[in-house]
Amino acid sequence: LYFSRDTYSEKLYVDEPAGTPLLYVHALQDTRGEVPHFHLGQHLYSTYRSQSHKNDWFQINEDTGLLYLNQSLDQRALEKLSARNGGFPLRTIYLQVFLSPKPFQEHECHWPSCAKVMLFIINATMPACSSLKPREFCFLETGLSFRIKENKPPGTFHQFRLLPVQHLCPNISISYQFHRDEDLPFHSDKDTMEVSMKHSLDREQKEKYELIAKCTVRDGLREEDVMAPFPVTVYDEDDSPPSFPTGINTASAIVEYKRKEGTVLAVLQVFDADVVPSSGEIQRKYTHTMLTSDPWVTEFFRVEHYPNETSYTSNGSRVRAMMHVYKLVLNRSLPITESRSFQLEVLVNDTDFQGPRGALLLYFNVSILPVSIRFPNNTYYFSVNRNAHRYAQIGKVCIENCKEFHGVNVTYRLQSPSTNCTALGIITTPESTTGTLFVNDSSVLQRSECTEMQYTVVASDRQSKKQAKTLLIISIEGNYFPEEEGCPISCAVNKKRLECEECGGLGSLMGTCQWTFGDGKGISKNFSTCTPSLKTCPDGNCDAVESRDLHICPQDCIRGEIIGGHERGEWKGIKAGYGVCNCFPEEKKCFCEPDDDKEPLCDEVCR
Amino acid sequence: LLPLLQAGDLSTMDSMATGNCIHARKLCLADPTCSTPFLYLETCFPFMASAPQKPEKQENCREAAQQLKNSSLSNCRCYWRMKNQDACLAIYWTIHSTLGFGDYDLGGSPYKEIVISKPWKFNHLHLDKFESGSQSHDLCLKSITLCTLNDKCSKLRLAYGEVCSVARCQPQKCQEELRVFFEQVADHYANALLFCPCDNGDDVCGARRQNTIAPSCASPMGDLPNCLILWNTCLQDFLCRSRLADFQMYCYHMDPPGTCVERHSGRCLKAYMGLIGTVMTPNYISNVSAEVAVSCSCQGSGNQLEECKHIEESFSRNPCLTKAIETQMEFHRQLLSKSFSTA
Amino acid sequence: GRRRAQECHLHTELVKVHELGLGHDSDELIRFQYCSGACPKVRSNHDISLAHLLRSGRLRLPAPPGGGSVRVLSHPCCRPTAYKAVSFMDVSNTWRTVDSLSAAACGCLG
Amino acid sequence: GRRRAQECHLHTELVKVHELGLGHDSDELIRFQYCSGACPKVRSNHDISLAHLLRSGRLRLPAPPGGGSVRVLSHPCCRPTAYKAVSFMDVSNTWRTVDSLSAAACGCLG
Repeated sequence: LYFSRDTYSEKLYVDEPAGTPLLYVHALQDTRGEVPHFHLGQHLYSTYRSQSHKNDWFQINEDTGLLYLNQSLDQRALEKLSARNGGFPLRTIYLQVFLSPKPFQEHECHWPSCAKVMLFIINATMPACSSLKPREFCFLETGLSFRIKENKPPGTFHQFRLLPVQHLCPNISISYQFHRDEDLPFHSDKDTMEVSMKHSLDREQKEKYELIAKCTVRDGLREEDVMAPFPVTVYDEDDSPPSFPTGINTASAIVEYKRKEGTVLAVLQVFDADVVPSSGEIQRKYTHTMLTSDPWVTEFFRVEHYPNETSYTSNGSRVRAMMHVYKLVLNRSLPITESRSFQLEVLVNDTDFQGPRGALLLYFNVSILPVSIRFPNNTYYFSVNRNAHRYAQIGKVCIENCKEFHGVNVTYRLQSPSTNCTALGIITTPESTTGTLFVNDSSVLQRSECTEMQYTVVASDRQSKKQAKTLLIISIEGNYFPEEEGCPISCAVNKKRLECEECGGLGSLMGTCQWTFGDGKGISKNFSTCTPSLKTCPDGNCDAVESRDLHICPQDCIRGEIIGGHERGEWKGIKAGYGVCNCFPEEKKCFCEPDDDKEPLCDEVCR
Repeated sequence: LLPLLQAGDLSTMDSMATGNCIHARKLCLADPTCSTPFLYLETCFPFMASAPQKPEKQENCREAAQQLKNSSLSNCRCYWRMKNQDACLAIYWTIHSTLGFGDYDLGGSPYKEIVISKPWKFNHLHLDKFESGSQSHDLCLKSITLCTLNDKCSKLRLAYGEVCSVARCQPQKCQEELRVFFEQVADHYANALLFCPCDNGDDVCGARRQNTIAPSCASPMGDLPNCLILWNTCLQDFLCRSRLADFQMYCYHMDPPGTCVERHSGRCLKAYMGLIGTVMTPNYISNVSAEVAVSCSCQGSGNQLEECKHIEESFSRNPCLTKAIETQMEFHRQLLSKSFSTA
Repeated sequence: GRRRAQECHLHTELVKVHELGLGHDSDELIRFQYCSGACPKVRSNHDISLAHLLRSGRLRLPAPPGGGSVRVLSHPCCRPTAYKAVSFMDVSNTWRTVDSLSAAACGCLG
Repeated sequence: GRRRAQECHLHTELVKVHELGLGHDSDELIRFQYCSGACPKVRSNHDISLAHLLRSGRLRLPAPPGGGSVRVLSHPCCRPTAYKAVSFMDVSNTWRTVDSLSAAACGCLG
């Protein structure tokens, strides 16, 4: 059994006589044959629940659900009740009505087996009929709203009459009906003024009825209509089995270069017309299990479940439903040598659904392709300037499809046949699976006898030990010129273009630093600064070479203090700066300020 | 009828010390007929009625609560700026949480607030000195300037501004400092800062108003949680629960329904500001609207869609709250724009 | 009194954020505090001699290559001994904090 | 190096004792060391803003009643961080020692 509303309300004037009928509560059946018994809570409450009071004034008819005044609520009684209302005037009295044979505990008032009754106290005697406006004969201000469970037996769930008013003014003629009530599943009886269901309801057909109730008041010659919303919400039951929205229950999952944990390989969707269980419990009640006994599969694969609410149109209105997304995901990074194909079955089970077809099978056809480590061409040619400083980045090498690889741990190293003219080093950038060539010993470049360098680049996969090799030829160009006296080892220290371009610094390709002009628009990504190489610094990325030494590109790699107008990079470096940004790597500090910074004004002011 | 101990019109000051729950607890512990049920009640469920408890335990807890019905504890309250507010609230909910009306009616506010609203005087001329340059009639900017000119307001605002800043956002600390701001700053500064009027279409003013409580840090926008889940999260923290009960009592319970009790509108806004810095922080929905809402949705509510809508609409479609905010904005329009006319 | 007003102490000025020259764009005002005032009391023999050598022109200081004047101080300097951060909302209504923007206390240093 | 010259460091000057202005009369020369130079690396957001406010004329400083310049420094000051005594024989051939006459080390303070 359940109440058709979670809250009932009515007005209550002072000194209304004992026996005055107040309102009807209505119960609907969960199964045919149930007979409702109504019980009133022993206490009545006000604003503060702790100050409850024994209920001496109200009674309910156990069978009909008619709530009536057992004893008139006079001024003295009202004062007694107000005294326990935390100092606030008593405006509303709350009662609890329970449903079922044994009286429920007093305080656990939750729908569906308990309903709240709110009586609005009007500290005045009942007005004369003639003074009441038509609306006051028809409806209360609090409005109506009903709850009907789907698939349950039909029944009576409301009675329109405002009992106290009708008790006081019997000769006023009032009638109720639904505005435009064709093909509605509800019937409003002219005589009893009761509203009942013509048949049980199916939420998956329609979950909300926004009806309009029309009340006609006739007083002698005068006739007036009053309208009020009459919303009915249909409550869901898990009566729909899961299904495939597009009929597709199979997806193929091909694993090639993207072999990293977390990679989504395939997606399948399951539709469920029900919206129960709600988001709080859906993960617990909608289970999925991978039907495999191969431990390798459960080690390298997992299924993730994403329930999302969706809706569809039915009978001219939207009905909510659930769309369950299932993703096949790599649970661990796959070695490049791994290659196999198999079909993975996943059992999805709507444990809440009582019925045979509560479970479905998803099929993922998985094929893992082996990938090889290979260099695209067999010789790389690069050149380097004799004046290049240490950590100058000469170029990048990478195996075939290196941009595609994810989750594969490839490292690069150099082998050199001769030991005298060898100036380079190589660093691996894991995320992009590339090797960056850089000057490791600039003194070699300054030796005129060295005109060319030869290396073998070896790329190897750490896990499978697979290797690939290629030849690397570096020509040494330009003439060496010694550097200016007193130059800082970091380009970033320079604050003016002149001093920037007359010195070199770690990472400079041609032996001189380069000045980059900012756009001068407030704190901006393109700030003015002195850099060893415009190609790599500042670019918001403290790359593998730059992170070897803070002197190379502190603009991208600084973690310390940045003073002046700036915005810090997410992990490190200057994302945006105001004016000119220069840095002092020794002090782990950078400054960003307008470059019109003549000498500070102290002297004029403070001598 | 008992005198209405309510906003502003209480002549005698009800001393903070006697009426609060900490004091009531001391009295109770000195009386065995009170201390026994109270100490038992403290073991029930500190502040949450819906904690799954064995039935007989729930029955004994209710019995203990009934026995305290006539004690000083059942009438005690707490005050906004009192010392040990947390301890006071814990005692209040120990008494009141067993008697909820289901999960969505928190039954009265723990706060008794004596609002003594002093007429707000500020130095128009001093303010105009800074506004003279700018032609903008952005009254929200003006209320920020007013705050900056006031030592305490400026200090409290900078305190939350720093931990809510983009480069150093710590959501927990940001929420905490926001609460401190709205608890300790004088009401009229808080009101001016939060309920400043913007001309239609002035989205700069609207954006300033919407961001003044640093939503991007205090309540980072992931996908919106379900309002029911947000509500239950709030109930688990007794400060949030207290502010929610306060809001429900002064902004939502229309006694009788359909009417906004005029005298409550100032108190309703205080309850609204009390929620700022909790998980149920309300804010303006956009930079061109004065409508407010809590950031949650009713997706995935199942059969509790009505309860979810009820929570959502107690902020976004609440006539009493909307009216109180509009009244406050109109008040500030006249107060703050007076200086423009005299400039 | 009057003498105290000259000595090194904290001054407050209300300035607009964009006047700070940090590139932040905001309409808000902030309280900018700085130190100013004389530091006569703690001067040493060194200071007295240095002041005399400067005044008598005996110390000729080579101008630095980049132009601008060379700084020599013959007395302790009035400088902040503590700083505090200042926060504000910029024009995109993002809360920003600038560390050590305002002086919190002053002292005669050196 | 070329740049380091501009930063705050120790300078040395050979001066006659009587040029020190301390009233001693001696024909001897002494090595007078003092501190001078810029302190670019130690500035804070406060300094950058203060410099900008001073340069833009936004900070109008009330001239002190007694006249003379008001001291506002928009960067740390280059000052001695250690001193040393200097001894010499005066005209009556008596050995004299003046404490803390010469700077022994410099630093950017404040």
